[in-house]
Formats: sequence, C-alpha cells, structure tokens
Amino acid sequence: MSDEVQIEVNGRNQAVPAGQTVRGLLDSLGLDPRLVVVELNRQVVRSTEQDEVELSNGDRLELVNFVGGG
Amino acid sequence: MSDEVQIEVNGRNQAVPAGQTVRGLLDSLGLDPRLVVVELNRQVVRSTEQDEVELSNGDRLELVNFVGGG
Amino acid sequence: MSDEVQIEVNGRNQAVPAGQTVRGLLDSLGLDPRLVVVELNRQVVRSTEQDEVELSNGDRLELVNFVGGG
Amino acid sequence: MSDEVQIEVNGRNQAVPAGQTVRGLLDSLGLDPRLVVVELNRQVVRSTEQDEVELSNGDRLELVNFVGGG
Amino acid sequence: MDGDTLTIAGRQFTSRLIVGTGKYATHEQTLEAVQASGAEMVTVAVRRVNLDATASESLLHVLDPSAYVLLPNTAGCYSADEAVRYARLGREAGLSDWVKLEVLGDEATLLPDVAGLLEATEILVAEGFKVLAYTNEDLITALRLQDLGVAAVMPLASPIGSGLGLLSPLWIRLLKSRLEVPVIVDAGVGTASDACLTMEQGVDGILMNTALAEAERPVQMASAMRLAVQAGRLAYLAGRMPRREWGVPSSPATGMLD
Amino acid sequence: MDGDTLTIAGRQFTSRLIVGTGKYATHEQTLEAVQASGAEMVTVAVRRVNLDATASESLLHVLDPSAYVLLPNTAGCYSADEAVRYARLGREAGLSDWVKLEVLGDEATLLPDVAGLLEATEILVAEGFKVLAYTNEDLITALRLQDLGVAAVMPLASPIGSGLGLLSPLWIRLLKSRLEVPVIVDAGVGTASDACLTMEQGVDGILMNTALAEAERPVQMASAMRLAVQAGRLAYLAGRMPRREWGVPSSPATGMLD
Amino acid sequence: MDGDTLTIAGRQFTSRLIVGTGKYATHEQTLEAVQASGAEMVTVAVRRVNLDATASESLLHVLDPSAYVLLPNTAGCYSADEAVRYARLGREAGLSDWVKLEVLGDEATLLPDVAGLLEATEILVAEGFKVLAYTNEDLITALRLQDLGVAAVMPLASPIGSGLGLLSPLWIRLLKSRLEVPVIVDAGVGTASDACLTMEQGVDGILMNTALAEAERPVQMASAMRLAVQAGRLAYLAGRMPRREWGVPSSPATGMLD
Amino acid sequence: MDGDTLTIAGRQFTSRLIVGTGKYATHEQTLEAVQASGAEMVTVAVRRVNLDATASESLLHVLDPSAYVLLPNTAGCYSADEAVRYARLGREAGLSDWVKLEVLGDEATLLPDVAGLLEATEILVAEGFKVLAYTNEDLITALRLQDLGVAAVMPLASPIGSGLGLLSPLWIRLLKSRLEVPVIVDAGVGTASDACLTMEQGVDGILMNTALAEAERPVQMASAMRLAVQAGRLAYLAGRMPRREWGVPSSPATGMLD
Repeated sequence: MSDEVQIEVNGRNQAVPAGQTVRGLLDSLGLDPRLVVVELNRQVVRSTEQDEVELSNGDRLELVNFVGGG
Repeated sequence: MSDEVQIEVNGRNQAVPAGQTVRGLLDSLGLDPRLVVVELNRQVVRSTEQDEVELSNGDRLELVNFVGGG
Repeated sequence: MSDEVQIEVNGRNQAVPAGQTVRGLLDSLGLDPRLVVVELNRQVVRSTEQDEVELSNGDRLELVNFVGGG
Repeated sequence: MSDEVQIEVNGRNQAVPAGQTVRGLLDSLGLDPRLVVVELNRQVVRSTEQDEVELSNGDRLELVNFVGGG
Repeated sequence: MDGDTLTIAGRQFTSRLIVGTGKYATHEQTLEAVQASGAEMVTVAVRRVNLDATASESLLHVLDPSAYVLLPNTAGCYSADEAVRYARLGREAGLSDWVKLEVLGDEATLLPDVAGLLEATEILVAEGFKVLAYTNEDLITALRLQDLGVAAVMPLASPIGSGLGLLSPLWIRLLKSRLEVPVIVDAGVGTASDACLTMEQGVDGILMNTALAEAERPVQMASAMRLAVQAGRLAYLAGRMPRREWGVPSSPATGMLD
Repeated sequence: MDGDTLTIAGRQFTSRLIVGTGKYATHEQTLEAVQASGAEMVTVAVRRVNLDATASESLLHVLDPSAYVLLPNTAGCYSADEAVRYARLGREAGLSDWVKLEVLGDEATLLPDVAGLLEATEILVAEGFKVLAYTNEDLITALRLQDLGVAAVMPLASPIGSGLGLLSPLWIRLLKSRLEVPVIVDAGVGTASDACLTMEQGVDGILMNTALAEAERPVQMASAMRLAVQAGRLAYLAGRMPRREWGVPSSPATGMLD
Repeated sequence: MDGDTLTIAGRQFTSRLIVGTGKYATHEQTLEAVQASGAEMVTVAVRRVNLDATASESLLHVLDPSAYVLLPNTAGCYSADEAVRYARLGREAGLSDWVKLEVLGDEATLLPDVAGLLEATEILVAEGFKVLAYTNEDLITALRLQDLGVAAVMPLASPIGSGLGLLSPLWIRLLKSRLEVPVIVDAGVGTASDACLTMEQGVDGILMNTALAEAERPVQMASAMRLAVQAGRLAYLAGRMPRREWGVPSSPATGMLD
Repeated sequence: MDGDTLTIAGRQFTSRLIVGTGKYATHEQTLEAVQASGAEMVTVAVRRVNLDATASESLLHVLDPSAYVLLPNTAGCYSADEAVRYARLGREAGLSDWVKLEVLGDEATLLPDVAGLLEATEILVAEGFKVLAYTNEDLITALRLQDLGVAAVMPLASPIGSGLGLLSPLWIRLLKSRLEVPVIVDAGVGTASDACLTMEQGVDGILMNTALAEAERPVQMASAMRLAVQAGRLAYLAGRMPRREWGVPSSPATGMLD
C-alpha cells in the first residue's frame, strides 16, 4: 500500500508506515536511543538527527550497540 | 614316591626323578644350556658344573636368559 | 681534449679515448668479461653487445661480479 | 702466673684471671649475654649456667651470634 | 611504584592492565572480573542489536562508562574498509574517538593483516581517531604504525585466545627499545607468569581477555593478573640480579667455627 | 585468597614468601626489604661474634624477633656433624627449635649432599628440631626426608645465588604431587616471573635472598616478589585457561553487519 | 630417506641445506665448508668489481657453477627498486633467473620490509624470476608471497647472523602447514641442534651462512650441519614418540625373579 | 671426527650412541633398528625363561654377541641386593662383567634410589664389575659414584620413557665439567634434536630405547638418532658461533652500487 515503505533492518525486510522517522522506528522496536547507534545506508545517523530523518523505500538500516568483546 | 624329588622352577612346583642333574633338567625342558643361566637356591650354577650338581628336595631354581630391555 | 670522453666507473671519474667500447674498457681494466656484469646508465649491457656499445661523455658504468654472500 | 688461665676464644689464645666465669668473660668483652651464644669445648653453655661455669686452662670457647644469611 | 603511570594519547592510567569483556558467563561475572583486575580501560565489541531478545540488560548498564574507559574494537573485521566502518560506529556509540584497531588476515589464526592495518590506520588517524593498533611482532610494521600516528602499538604475545604466553621475548624487547609510543602486548597471555614475564620485557602494559574469561575461576584469575602485571613492572624497574651458572652463598663465608 | 594460609609444623603463615637476610648493603636496607617483601619468617646465619668490631648494632636490634620468625640456617656446613653443631647453637641463640638445614656437598655449586642431609635430619628430628631441609630436585630423597619427619622439603629451583630461575618445573610439580609436607622452593629464583612461575607449579612457598639483595633496587624488588608470589599462588588456585595452537576470538562471531 | 628430495621451481635437490658464501677467511675455506655441508645450492652477493685489487681469484673460479647452483641474493637492499636492480644484475652474472630476494627494513636487525618485499616480488615474478623470498614469521605475508608466485618462502628463525636459533617453532609449523610452496628457513640458526629442531617442524630446508663461517672450525661445523639437517628431516618423517610426564620401563615388567 | 672415539673401561667405541632392545614389535625390527642406529653396544634385560613358550627364537640368535657388546641391565630392581643378584646373573649369561646398574626408587617415575645405587656400586665394583650407573642429575652423587670406581656415570635427561628431552642442560654440562669418567646421558631423549642438543653439552654419549621403539617408524628414527648424535658431537667439537641479539649481515657491506 502507498502508505507503507519497505526497509531492511539488521538484514531483515520490514514494512514501516510512510513518513516514519528513524527515532520512530527505534521507539516502535522498544530500543533506547542512548544505547543504540543507527547506520542508514552506510551513513551514521547522529541521535540528534534521528527525529528529522524519514525512512524511504529500500533503506537499509543497521542498529548496533556495544557487547562484550576483547 | 621315594624316587622323585620336589623342586621349584621359576616359581612353580615340579617333580623330577631322584638324582637328576641341573643339566638333565635343562635337557628335559628343551632349553639350550648356552642361552640359559641357572640360579640354584640363590647361587649361580656355572654351566661347567651343571652335570655334577644333583637336585634335592626343596631346591629352588631360577632359569633366566637375556630378553630385550633398555 | 676532444678525443677523450669523461665517464664514471664504479663511482670514479675516468677519461677514456673517444670511441672506446664497453668491451674495450673491460680489456683496458684487465677484467674478464665472463666474470663481470656491466650496467651502463642503469641498463644492463649484455656481453654480446659489449663490442658495439661505445662510451659517451657522462656515461655512468657499474662493473659488478659475484662475491661471497649469504 | 698461677692466677691466670690460658683459654682460646673464637680461635685466639687469651689469658683470663683464674676463677673467671663465662659470664665474666662476656662482660669483660663487652658482649650482651642475650645476643651471644657460648659454646665451651663443643658444649653449649646455657645463659642460666654462665655464672657458675668457671674457665679452666685450655678451654676452647666459641662465642656466636646471628648475622644476616640466606 | 608511585608516579609510575601509563600515558596513552595524553590520558593517564594507573593500571597497566587492560581487559576485554568477551566470553564471560554473565554480565555480573564480567563486572566482578573487571573490578578484580583493577583495569581502568576495557574493550568492547560493536555488534547488531538483537531484535529478537526480550529487552536484556545492556552491557553499558553494567559497565558504567563514567567508571571505565570503554575501548571499542574492530574485532572480526577482515578488511580496512570494514574496520573503518566499525570504528566509526564505535565512536558514535561510545562518544569517544579511541579504537582498538584489528584488521585480521586469517580466520584460523586471527593474525593481523598488516597491509590492511596500515591502510585503516591512515584513514582513522586522519579522522581524528586515537588508534591502538593490534599487530604482529614485526618491528618494521610497528615503526610504520608509529610514523602514521598511532596512539599505541599492540603486538601479540601469541595467537588471540591461545594462552601460549610470550613466544618471543626478543621481538617484544626489540619493539619496546625502538618505539616511542606505548607498547601494549595484546593477545596470547595465558596465566600470571606470562603476564609477569611480559612486563619484565619493559613494555608499557598488557591487554587480555580469554586468560580471565576461560580460567576456571575468572574473578580469582583477574586478581592474579592484576598482581602479576604490577610485579612484572616493579621487577623491571627494580633491575634484576645478574645470572650465573654457579653457586654463590647468601650467608657469610667468614666467621665459621673451628 | 582469604584463608589460603601456609602451615609449617603447626605454625600458620599468611605470606608464602620467606626471605634471607644476607648480602644487603646495610641493616636498614635489610629491614626495608624484609618489610617490603611481606615475609613473616626470615633466615639468619650463625657466625662468630666479631671481637674486633667496635660494638656494632646487632641484627636482632633491627629484626625484632617478636615481629618475625627467625629461622637459623646451617649455611656453610659441609658435613652432618658440622650442621648439627650449628643447628644447636642456632636453637640456643633463637630460643626456637626451627632450623633451615643445609648440608652442602660442593663449594662451586653449593649443591646439597643428600646423604649428609638425611643423616643430620635424623639426628635433629630426634632432638626435637623442626627441620626445613634444603635439598635438590630428587623425589626419592624428598620422600626419605618426609619419612624422617622434616617440617618442610625445600628443593632448589637452580643453584643458590645463580638467579637462573626454575630449571625444571616438572621435577617441582612432581615433588609437590607426591609429598604431604609443605614444599618450599629454595634458591635460584632470579626475578618476579621466576617466582610467579614457581608458585604456579602448586608449591607452598618460596625462600629467596640473592634475588632481592643483588637487585639494583632491593626494596623495590622485594615488593615485586611479594606480588609475584601472591599472583602465582592465585593463578594456581584460579585454574589457568587451556592452551591451544590456534586463534579463538574473544568477541562474538555473530551479529556482524552486512 | 631415498626419494625424499626437495623440489624448488621444478629443480630437484637431494640436500635440504643451502649455504651462504660470506664471511669465510679464504676462498679455500669457503669451498671446503661448502663441500662438507653437502649443499647443492649456494648463495652469492652482487657487488662492484674492486678496481684497485691486483687480479684476485674470482669466487667463480673456486665455486664451479657447473657443480653448484649459484643463488644470487639482494642482500643490503633497502627498497624494492634497489632489490630489483641487484636481481637483474645477478641474473646477468649467473645466467640464471633464480634470486634470493631480500628487501630489508632496518639496519640494526636486518628484518625484512614486507611491503617492499611484496612490491619487488610482483615485479620480478613478472620478469620471469624464480623468487625465493626472505621474510619474517608472518603467515599472512607468506600467503601473499605464495599468491604472487614465489618459488619458495624463506622465513627467518631469528635475526640474520644472531645465532639465536628457532625463536618460534609455532610460527614456522604454522607457515608450513598452510603453504604449498616450499618453506626454507633462512637466518638465525646457530648450531646443529637448532638446525635439527627446525627441520623437525616439517619445513623443506634451511639456508645458513654465519653459523658455519663464524664457528671456531667452520668446515667441521659444516659437516655437523649436514648431518643435523638430515637427522631432523628423518626424525620428522619417522614420527617421534609421544611425550609423557612420568616414567615407562623399557624392560619387561614380567619375568622378574622371586 | 676421525679418531674421536669413546673409551669406557678401556674399551673403545666409534659410535657414541648406545641403544636398548626393549619394546620393539619383533626381533627383526629390533635388529634393523640396532643396525640403523650404528650402535656398537646394546642393553639387554635379565628375565626368567618362559617355560610355556614353544621354543621361540632367543634374542641372542638375533643379536650376535660377537657383533655387539651386550650390556646387561638391572632394570626393575628396587634394592641394592636385588640389583646385585641380577648383575651376577647377567654376568653369567653374557660372560662379561659389564653391567648397566639401575636401582630404582619409585615405580611411577623410575627415578634412581641414589643411596641404593651407591651401595650396589660398592659391592659390584669389588666383585670386578664394570659398572655403568644410571643416576639422576645430582653432581654430588655423580662424584661419589666416580670415587667408588664406576666405569661411566649415566645421568637421566628426563624420566625413563618420557620423551621429554633434556630438562636441564645446565646440570648435564656441570656433571661433564666435573667428572673424569665418561658421562653417558641415559633416558628421556625423545627425538633427534634432543639427542643433538644433549651431545652439544659435551657429554660422551647417549643411551636410548623408547625414542626408537615407540617412534612411528623405529628404524627410520634409529637412523635419525645416529646422525643426530654425530651432528651434536661435531658441533660441540667445532665450537658454535657467538649469540647476538641483533642482526649481522652475511654479505659485504661494501661495494654497493651508487
């Protein structure tokens, strides 16, 4: 439907409402923006910009965080 | 019977004819005197003496030879 | 004088008669062409070519051979 | 003279007044009995006995103490 | 050891031990081990959020970033580009421009690809990163890394996770003697004596993870490593006795009885 | 490590490091090094009073016998009789029946004469001494010493004063695995990693002297040794990670980006 | 060992020992040592003719090129260009396209500059050279060299001329297990046991020079090395016994007397 | 190595390798391995004739006593008396007064009981035996054995059958430097480099059994050991190069091009 856009999040296809912002996506996924870094089409999206940036068809997002590592 | 004597050879009891010599015992066991050393009651019996020495009741013999060892 | 050319051999300046060939130089230095490799202005001069190649002013030659090394 | 006895202390010959005790010797040498152990003719002399024991001609004494060691 | 501090990229550390946070049984064990180790800087990895997980506690809730310097790594990256990408995400996540740079060349050994490492280092230093570069024992590569402006050179003692200890004290001593930037030995230390011996080569510090996480009692081993690193450092500064192939008494040869 | 104490002949020690008091520059340095080492027991030698000396301060004025267990040794003795004689004098001087028994067999190496050692041990144990026996790496001799009732077996790591460290971890592990009495490694330790490695073999403690006294900075090395012994003990108790000849990542292999 | 031959770039060798010809007292000693070593290939350096020398005997008069494969090296070169230049001159002098390629990165250690090495390798392989590449212990670099088409990878055992032997058997075993081209250990071997141990890692051969030339009796050491390389190779092929930390009798436990 | 022979009790040997004959799969393999080893003296054990066996071929039919010096051992004996009894039987069987004397102190390690060894040595030397005494690394015991008149001192490299190689080169060098009788290292050698390294300590020879018998290919390992012992001996005589912690070129530094 025209009021949905298809995106890929961490390697999975997902549909989100048209006009949804990055921050909106994080909220819908129940993720704490202070603990998650967003990469949109290979570009880091600063948390300060997450409200402005709207998702478009074919966007590829990577949501990452720190885990234990050596 | 009086014409037998009880001896021990390499830890086993055995009866031999009265008057049997050490050499006789080796022959009866099919052992080559040049390859076997005889210890009779803790004393080595030289091969040259094996014809003379007669076995008596309760004699304890050890018949030994060389085997592979490091 | 005009019938001499100035060259450099193994880092030393030297004057040779005009028209002298590489082979001629080796002979004048008493060097056995089979044991020496000639580099003229950074280019190897095959022994087969040493008769043809004439030396010109400013030519830089390296005469090398095998020595003991690991 | 008859009122002296010859003894050996830590390998050195020494003359002491006749009737001198072990404790007397230590005092004369300015040694603190609590820090020194006395061996008289190969026998340890307890500090409690040092007043009684008198020195005789030919006595061999070793006066030892603790020093740094590993 | 008062005043004997470690300075990397202008930041001062009292502890010369840096620990990783991988492979522990629980977040709690991770924290206990980190605390027992006395480390002031800990490494973390950058990975995808697990979208299936029911909100599990984040590592950052356990490791207070105000209490520890978090050092993001690029573990698992096999090219300069990939490592640069992870470094940038790590910077965003940690709000710090420090990175432990790994560019691996082989999955079986996890040995560094020094060509890729130099390439990524150049890019990241230009972007203002403080690069702590995981490398091999090669002095020539280490000198290049220093020329490129790394904050620290981190040669391996032996393969990552091998526990084989310090394979070549000579190479490590050589690196230290020729470099001006800090030398932090990274990977391969297996037990306390390895850490002690490594510090005795004069290096500035050690980074370890598996030796703690895979010990039978990780927290206890973390304490052991804290002490071992201090002991090795102190022994290096104290100057060891000479070696001799014969005996020398420690008690006086004089004053023996007759 | 709470409660991990060392018990010798019924007496409990918190520190597993015993130090000698020989070869220091001054009494003051001796005391500082002993304090820095954290040792609770120190060895002393029995020697003639120096009759020529202007009343010099006695070692006992420096090392308060109420603060430290003084362990007299029989250093420098080359026969059972001689060692027994020194042991008896030491007992009188220290008002204690503990003795570090040395019966040496060779002046160049200071190696023990195990025959003489067994002979002297038998006599002294019968006289009620608590014998801590300096011996070589031989298990058979060590078992005999235990049968004779020694309080501790003290095998060498390498020659006295050599600083060569632990020549044969195998022999020492073997001794420890077969003996019930405490095993205190005595002699040869040269630097902190030697001490750490030695403790990792599972032994009960270490006795050293030259490694401290001949270090460039003895007091600092004493601190290093205190930490190294603790580190090695803790690592032994913690249980080291397994060794592998390949690499194993310390960061997750999953969750990588596309 | 019949049929156990070494093949490099299609040429078969019976001997797995390659020797250098530098640092000998005389040409005669060089020849005697080479003969005693049993080597079939020897390295030589390319240097300027000495124009001041009264016609001295050339090395080629001593080392008959029909009797030995002469392998020109690029020793002393610190850049890819320089090494390529020497390689070309060497080819002309030896009428052979084999070269032992050295691109050094540091005068104090003579360690290879692996970046320059890879660069020079690419050029020389394209010109049809058979490149035997002197490199460090790094597997990743060795794999690159193999991809570029070298005839053999020649990792160091320890620094050139150091005589420190095989610093890291692990790295060398690793290289051998992962490469298809021959692995010839080059540099660092100091004595016969070093050579034997090195061959036991499974490598294809060893190149040495200083260990012979600087021995007190070079020719005798050359014989020792010939035997040691054979012994190590045979032991590798024979398959060593397992290691155990306890004793196992070599004589029967049965058949004992009462 | 011409003229470099080993002399024990007045008998001269060209080979410095002595091998045992235990643990082989067959008599044939035993013979092949002995031949490949180049040994001139082989050890044998004294055991009861197996009265149940159908006349099996005797070892003496395989090992021609006129071709090899047979050295009876007292393996498996745990007291001086027992060892003396086996030695006497061995003398009768071999019509030779040579004996490899073993008096063991522990079944798990097969370590020698030096007290029992000294006791048995005294008895056997008095009876005219040529005693080759298996002992540990202890110099003091070795000096006693020499004083008692042994023909050779045979210290272990590591436990019998362990294959751990030479645990302490220092102790072995020390023994050799202080003894006049031959020093033959007995037990523990596992592979060729162990044998080579052992001979480089200057000892007179090596006795081994398990390293050959338990190799995957015993006969091939026997050849390897023959070469390794020769290589180590030659290297010792040749005098190794000095060790350095830096690089030294083997090619001339002069004569480089502009």
